[in-house]
Amino acid sequence: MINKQYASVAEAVADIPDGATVMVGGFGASGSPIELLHALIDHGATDLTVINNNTGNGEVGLAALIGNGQVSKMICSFPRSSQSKVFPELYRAGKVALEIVPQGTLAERIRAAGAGVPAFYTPTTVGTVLAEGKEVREFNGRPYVMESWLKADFALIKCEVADSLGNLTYNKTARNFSPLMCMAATTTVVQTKTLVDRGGIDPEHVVTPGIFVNRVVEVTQPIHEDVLIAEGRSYP
Amino acid sequence: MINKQYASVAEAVADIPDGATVMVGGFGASGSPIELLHALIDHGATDLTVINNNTGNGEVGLAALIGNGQVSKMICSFPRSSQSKVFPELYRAGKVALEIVPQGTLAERIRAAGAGVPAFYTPTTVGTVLAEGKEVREFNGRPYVMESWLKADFALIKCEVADSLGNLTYNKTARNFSPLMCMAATTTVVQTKTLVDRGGIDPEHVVTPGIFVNRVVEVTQPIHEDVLIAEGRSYP
Amino acid sequence: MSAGWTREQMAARAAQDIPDGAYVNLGIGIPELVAQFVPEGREFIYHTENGLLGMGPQPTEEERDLDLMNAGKKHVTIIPGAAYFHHADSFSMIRGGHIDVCVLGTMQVAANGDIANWSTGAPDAIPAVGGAMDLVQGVKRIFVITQHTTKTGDPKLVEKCSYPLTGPGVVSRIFTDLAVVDVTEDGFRVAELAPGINFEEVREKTGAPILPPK
Amino acid sequence: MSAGWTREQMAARAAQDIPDGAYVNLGIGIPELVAQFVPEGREFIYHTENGLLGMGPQPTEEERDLDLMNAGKKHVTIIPGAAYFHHADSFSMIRGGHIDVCVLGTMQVAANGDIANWSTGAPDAIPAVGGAMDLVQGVKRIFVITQHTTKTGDPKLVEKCSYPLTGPGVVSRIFTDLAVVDVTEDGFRVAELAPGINFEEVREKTGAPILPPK
Repeated sequence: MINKQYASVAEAVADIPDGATVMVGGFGASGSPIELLHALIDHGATDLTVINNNTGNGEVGLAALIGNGQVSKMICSFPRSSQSKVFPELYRAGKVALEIVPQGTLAERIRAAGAGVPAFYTPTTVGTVLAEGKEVREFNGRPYVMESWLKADFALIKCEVADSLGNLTYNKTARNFSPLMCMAATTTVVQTKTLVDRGGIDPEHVVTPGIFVNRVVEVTQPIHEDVLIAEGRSYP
Repeated sequence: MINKQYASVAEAVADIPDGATVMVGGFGASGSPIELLHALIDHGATDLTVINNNTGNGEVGLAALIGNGQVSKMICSFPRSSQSKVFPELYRAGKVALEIVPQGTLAERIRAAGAGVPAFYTPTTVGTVLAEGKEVREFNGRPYVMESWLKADFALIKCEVADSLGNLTYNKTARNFSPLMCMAATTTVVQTKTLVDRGGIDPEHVVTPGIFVNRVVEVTQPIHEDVLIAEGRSYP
Repeated sequence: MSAGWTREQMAARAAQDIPDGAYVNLGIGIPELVAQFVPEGREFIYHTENGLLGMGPQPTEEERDLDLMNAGKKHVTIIPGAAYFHHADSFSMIRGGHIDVCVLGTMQVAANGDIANWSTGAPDAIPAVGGAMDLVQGVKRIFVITQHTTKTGDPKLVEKCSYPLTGPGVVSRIFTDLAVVDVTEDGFRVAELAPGINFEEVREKTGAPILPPK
Repeated sequence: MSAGWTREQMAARAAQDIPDGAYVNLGIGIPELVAQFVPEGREFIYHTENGLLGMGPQPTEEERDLDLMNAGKKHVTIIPGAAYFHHADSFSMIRGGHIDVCVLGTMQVAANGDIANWSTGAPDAIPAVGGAMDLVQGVKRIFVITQHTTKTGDPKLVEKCSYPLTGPGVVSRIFTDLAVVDVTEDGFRVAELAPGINFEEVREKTGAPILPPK
């Protein structure tokens, strides 16, 4: 019987190598896989390229991973936030690179990777500095920019309910980029609040089908990034 | 209060003009919007371009629309079936044109239209006659074919539950192309087995968000194409 | 000092130009206030690009769910009939032309509809674009709500944006504290003056030629 | 007449080469039989391109749901842990390389892995491609199950396909009634002979050079 369950977050991220490209689900604090991120900090892989909409908040989760010097490049749409000081400091010090991608293009590039589409055209960034160096082409008299797929070696994802085959559901707007990242990574690692047997999720309500998921770890009491920040916590 | 409900299938299709491009949901008999198709036959619009995976079965629904001489062109992946005689006869007689599109490319072209992506690259059809005349381009050393979006003026869709804002769920594999077609048509017309008030569908379970839907008609006892065919029925 | 419109009045005025049943995306800042001024008899459905259609008002402390936020990362509620979806579907709604109106704040707007609202282009600035470039290219009508001038009195309605563009030629109408201004083929044109404001004042404070109300 | 493998034995032999836990798409005809011969201790999850992962066996009359069918338009059932999705997601699974094995029937396979299984190219034929071209380009490993020759004795394993291609150079292994044949850099090579079949017979019935088992 197929069973994708892993016993611990530590085991689930143990083979992420130095230099890996890692997608991290979440939009701000919502959907951020804190326990997997902290396990990756414990694991210690370095020179990571991380793909996330933002760059983390406070000194926990993704911000802590960056602060710990494990990230050499961020690919994101919005690296600033009122509670994000770690990335700006390291970026200004030249210690972490940045590729800025508009949010919709980021989502579509990730989906394209999962869908086997190497490139597509979008009107987004036409006529702006972010289109510089990119192919611009007209369709029906309107200019579009060509964008390429964005793949990753690993994806770290937080979900609400998973079954042992890796079918997933999410909680409210914590869904955001996660279903796309599951499609685009070679190895998708999921932390779930609730792990159920196969059949425990209505087939009509599955958001991420199990084919896109490799490993599932149950984290029954996930800590929310907002709570950690409100408590002034840092990691490690 | 927004309310997208229409009183009858007849009203819901009454403004489909001659020469319109119409997407029709369904894969074979599953998800075929029989009542909307029969309303379109009654309405009588002609010179239609119809987009569906197939060309209908027996002498009801889509096959009947074609048989009634209202369709000048079909865009589909698989125009043959054991119970589809109407299309082959008219096609061989030169009375209806055919654009054949691989099933995955058909789905992706429709999604692209809904997503504002005018063109994308796919490995499908590379090295085949279906790629003739199309741009082929290498990415990472592998050839891909460029395909363009596929839009429609109207989409005729069958769903399971709809609310008055146009949020939809489907039944099992009757989902197929329908959520994509809702995105790609200027005017999306839906027949639903059950119409509920807003709030009647869990926001986590919505498959097609209401923004993609313009008109909803309740058809509480939809006739299944398979049943009509088993009974040897024809329309009108 | 002139009378003009307050922030709330600017938002209320913009809301007047949004048709009943519209799907609307509101930017951060003054645009958010639009939701408080929906005209009698109309209903707007709010889209937030992080994956929600049918956004409701801010929650009470008891209602608050940490996993339910808007694109500005503020906690929100949902209305009956809401739907959650992932980011690719969300930006399909934007890029695919399904959102009727987007109301944005801005740093500059040019007479040809160019908008610059994402970056000062300063060498030490950390670029952060979010969904702004997708919104201005994808949404059917782009409204801007902004003070007519900066805090230091520089015009925000200009001949040509000096800041890096978010998108070229996309803005259709601007709601400022002084006037409602349309972007037309002939450049800026005042559609309506705020109470107590005369055209000369608007012209003085605008950094490009501007036509009087028809 | 030689012994060789029956349709069922061909399917069973193919099933032996599918690893435990594989996501599998089965074509219409003999490939469908593979699901009856899953080796002890293994589990395969079946994908059907019309929007279902976790397809189960055919339903009884009572179980039958008219809205639950496979890509061959046969009614099917689901296993616990199944998921429904739309066509774009379904073909993302295919084109994106998420399906491990696809087992297809064919009209011809060439020594370089070309496959022709969608059209005879006859002038009066109505072209019908379905998902075949997506599958052969997208799935990680393409297996073919086919009789070694046509009903009239013509070889189906050929030097070059005379029918229009479904995809070039995509097939990795062929399961016929006579042998298991690999597509290698050196062309066809027999990996295994069916009981009672000798290499000479396979060579005679193959329309291209073929190498003996290593």
